[in-house]
Amino acid sequence: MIYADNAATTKLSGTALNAMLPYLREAYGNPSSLYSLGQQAAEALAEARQTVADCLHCRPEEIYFTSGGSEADNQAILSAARRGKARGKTHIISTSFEHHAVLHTLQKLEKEGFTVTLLDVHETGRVTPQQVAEAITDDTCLVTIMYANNEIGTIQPIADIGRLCRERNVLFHTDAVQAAGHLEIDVGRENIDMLSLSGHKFHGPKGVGALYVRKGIPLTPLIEGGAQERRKRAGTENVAGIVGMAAALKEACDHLPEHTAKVSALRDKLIAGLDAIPHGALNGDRNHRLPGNVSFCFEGIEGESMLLLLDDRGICASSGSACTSGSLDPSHVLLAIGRPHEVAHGSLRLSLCEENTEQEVDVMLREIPQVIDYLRNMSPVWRK
Amino acid sequence: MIYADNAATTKLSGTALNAMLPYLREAYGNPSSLYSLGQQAAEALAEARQTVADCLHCRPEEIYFTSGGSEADNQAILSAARRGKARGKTHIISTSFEHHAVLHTLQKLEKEGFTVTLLDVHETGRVTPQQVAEAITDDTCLVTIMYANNEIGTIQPIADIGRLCRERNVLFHTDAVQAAGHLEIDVGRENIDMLSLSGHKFHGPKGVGALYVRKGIPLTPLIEGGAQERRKRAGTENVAGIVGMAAALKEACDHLPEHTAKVSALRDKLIAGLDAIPHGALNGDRNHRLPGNVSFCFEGIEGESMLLLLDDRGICASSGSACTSGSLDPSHVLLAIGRPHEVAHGSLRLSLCEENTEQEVDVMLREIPQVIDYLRNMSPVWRK
Amino acid sequence: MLYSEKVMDHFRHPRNVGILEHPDGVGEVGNAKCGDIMKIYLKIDQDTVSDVKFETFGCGSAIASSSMATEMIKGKSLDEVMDLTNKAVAEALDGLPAHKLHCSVLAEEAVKAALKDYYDRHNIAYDPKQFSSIDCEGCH
Amino acid sequence: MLYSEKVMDHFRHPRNVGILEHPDGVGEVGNAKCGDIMKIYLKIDQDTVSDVKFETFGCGSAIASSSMATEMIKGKSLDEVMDLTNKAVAEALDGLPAHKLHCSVLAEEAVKAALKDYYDRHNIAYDPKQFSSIDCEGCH
Ligand SMILES: Cc1ncc(COP(=O)(O)O)c(C=O)c1O
Ligand SMILES: Cc1ncc(COP(=O)(O)O)c(C=O)c1O
Ligand code: FES
Ligand code: FES
Repeated sequence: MIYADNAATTKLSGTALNAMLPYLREAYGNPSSLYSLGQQAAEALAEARQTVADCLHCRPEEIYFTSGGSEADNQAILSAARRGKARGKTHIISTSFEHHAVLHTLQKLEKEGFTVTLLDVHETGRVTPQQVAEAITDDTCLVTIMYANNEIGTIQPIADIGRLCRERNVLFHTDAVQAAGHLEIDVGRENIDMLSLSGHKFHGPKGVGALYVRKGIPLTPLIEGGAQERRKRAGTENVAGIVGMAAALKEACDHLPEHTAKVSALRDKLIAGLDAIPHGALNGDRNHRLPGNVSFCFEGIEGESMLLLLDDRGICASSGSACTSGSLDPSHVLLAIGRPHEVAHGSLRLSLCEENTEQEVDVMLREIPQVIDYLRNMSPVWRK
Repeated sequence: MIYADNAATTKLSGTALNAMLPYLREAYGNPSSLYSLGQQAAEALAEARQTVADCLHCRPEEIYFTSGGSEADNQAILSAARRGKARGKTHIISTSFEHHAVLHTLQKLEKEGFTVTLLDVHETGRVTPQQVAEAITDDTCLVTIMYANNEIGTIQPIADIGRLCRERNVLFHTDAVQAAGHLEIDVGRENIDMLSLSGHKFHGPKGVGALYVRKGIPLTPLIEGGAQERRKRAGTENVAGIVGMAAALKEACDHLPEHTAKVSALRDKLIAGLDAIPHGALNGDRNHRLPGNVSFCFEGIEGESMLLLLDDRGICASSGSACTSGSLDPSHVLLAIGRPHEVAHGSLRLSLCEENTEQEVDVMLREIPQVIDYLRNMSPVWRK
Repeated sequence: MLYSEKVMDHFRHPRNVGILEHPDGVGEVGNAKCGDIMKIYLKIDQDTVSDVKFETFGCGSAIASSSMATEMIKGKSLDEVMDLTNKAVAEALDGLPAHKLHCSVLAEEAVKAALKDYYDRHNIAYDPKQFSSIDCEGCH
Repeated sequence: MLYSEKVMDHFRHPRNVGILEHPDGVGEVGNAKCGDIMKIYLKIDQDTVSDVKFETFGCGSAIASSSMATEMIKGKSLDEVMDLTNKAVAEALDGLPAHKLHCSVLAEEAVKAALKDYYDRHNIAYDPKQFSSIDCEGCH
């Protein structure tokens, strides 16, 4: 099997699993409990918090553990909006190709009376700092722009946007779910106020994430209850998951340059090979993209049938984002970069990690054109 | 070590861990992905949903997976409140000794203009259906009453309250976090509209829970984003956690009568032994209590020092609920059943499970009186 | 699996793929914007479907539905073709996921559109009400 | 661990627990409602603490703070006792968790209350301002 859907989720690393196992077996105490078994869990949480903080270059007390990237996005945005409203500011800036965890939260806020500006991301899949600068008004309480896009892998000019927001005194949140563990992130240097990440996108476990919130910025709980996470996120902590996420993030960050070199070489080879298919086009900027992201649109075919045939040939890939596969609409990301509806249906995302090999790339470059040919031959919209 | 804090959290069962491991190792696909690896995860979710539904005697499409009991409580209550508000009803009935996941959510709603009636739970730690009946008005949109209390273990007359709420056409939610896997629950027969549970309270993993919502009752998402959980709870699913929770719940439900018999015998022996300590008193009704719950107040001493000394003697116990241990205030539950502040500070909760033994009970009955004596001797408020 | 074995079989080995050089009727429904287009070619001899081919741009269930629909009408009388329902197509496939049922609707409509085209070309009278409007919005 | 080794040592093996039969000064602070009461008994010889005992109703850090505070004043001159601070008690214990710092405050206050009682009983003049009001609310 060739797993080329690492943007959807990743295989749990051995390091992460081994870090988790003690907390799934003997060290099962509740971190809120006084006795040693509980304090052992509390210490594991403290260490995990320090590890995550080290990777982001912040302080441990700026890290809040959540159940994943979606929860972190929801909480960050709602909290910033509450703070904005209290100050009479109800304008939020984002982009048209954010993850639904961001977009749907913004839609909810619009119903509550907030005004949302979604910046155009152009054919390149990138916003410019100028667009942000021009969109900021006296009423703006939040800029939320993803670090890197999950479908087309384009990386945004986060440091420049961060500087600008800091200068204009506007909160800046970034959904770094696709970036954490894959790109060097320094929340201080990049002037990021809030950042979301999710464990399972960098070989950590599913169902656990983190929210970084810069010291001094008030955070409102999304989940109310017990005193966990300094009263900002109630619920008995997923100790094993948190420990596993921290171990995976550390492993990813420790090997970042090495993995980046390896994975982007595979990516470039794959892109070069797929570029040869006629009536296909790479989605998003060629240079500012995640090391592992390959995203194409192929005319005349529909994504799902391509994926099923690739699955038959042992290749795990995706078309648009996995979490919208229940939907019939084409990806809002591909529409946002200007792909026509009929072309957006024919998208293919291959997302690589350091475990992929050159032989796998060769196999994909052999199989994918065959599948596309086969489907185009069956397609009434394809002029043979 | 004697682990007698199963109400705080439980040891993951071997069955649950074994059920989880494949999903932490090779079966790491995203359930939203089309290819086999993803569909394998999707099937695991479907099976887990069926298992949980079987245990509660409902349909799988009435089960929503969450990150734990707190999230389930928050979502159920906020969702019911939204529905109420849309119909012009803004009164909610609950009790004064709910978990903070409920109480804090209700406080949030009060700030939004809801009126909340917290019913008295008497010295017995139980509400009566009559109290509920009298509190319901035309403005009432929700009754939320816990199935069993987490600190003093008292079981509420859920079926009677359920019938009453159904007759009066008021939504009924119950926080069954302490009850699921420990008591026979039949949401249909008991007329429960919404029910929260949490995996780690019945030998499942931490950080995963479920919300039952009766078919036809609209549910509002708390976490917005992807299409997971039929669009009611976004975020990549914690597949391993969900599978583990389902396996643990099934195991608990399959052995319910047997475990209940064993654990309540241990409980009764422990209660009888501790009853002999002067100036101590059992908290909550003697009969309507969870099989594993033993809760006492001892005059003249403070809980934390008792716990630390018990920990030194290898006994894991709690004083009030674990999640409020960051607080200096005495337990709101003990105050709710009328314990004076100074007495509420001296509380001890021992919560047993089927893995506890009679020898362990004997050890506890030897050690606990010694610790209490020692501390009372040091106490200026204890008249020797 | 998302799809039944039957769906996967028809998806992997679609029957009657291709075009007919001199068809007696052709029907095309759906639209590329929605991601599904089906085109059915009919050859008709003595009020019987003597040959049928399809081309489909669409998801797995669209391809399987086309394949199954063509199998179901091949060799059948035009009256029998007229009785084809999307339900029958979905059932013959051992069911489709709820959000994919529209693909079987599309298959029924493509067959009917081809039949209507045959009637139109050959000036054969028919009751237009029998051919419900083929509308992309309808199946969402 | 929640507490330092030092705290746990003083909690497990508290020094100077008990009462003095004929104390020269007694101080009691805190209240049972809050879950912390400390009572300090002083024996004073020639302006020096010749003996000290304590009784405490409270958490681990309250017991450890009482124990440490009594150790810190035993054998010390009354001027030195007057200089005892809660900070010094907490530091001597290698620190306390933030929400437990009030226990060291209580220990300082109990010692000062006992000293004040000694002055009062023996009609020794002192500056009342030196003895800040001992108030349960203050430390929350
Ligand atoms: C009665 C009750 N409700 C809710 C919760 C919250 O569950 P969790 O900590 O899993 O979110 C708990 C336990 O902590 C509980 O005992
Ligand atoms: C950019 C982005 N944001 C948010 C999420 C949501 O993360 P999770 O599914 O872990 O909640 C994802 C992935 O699903 C993502 O790719
Ligand atoms: S999706 Fe286009 S016809 Fe239904
Ligand atoms: S808690 Fe009572 S004195 Fe501080």
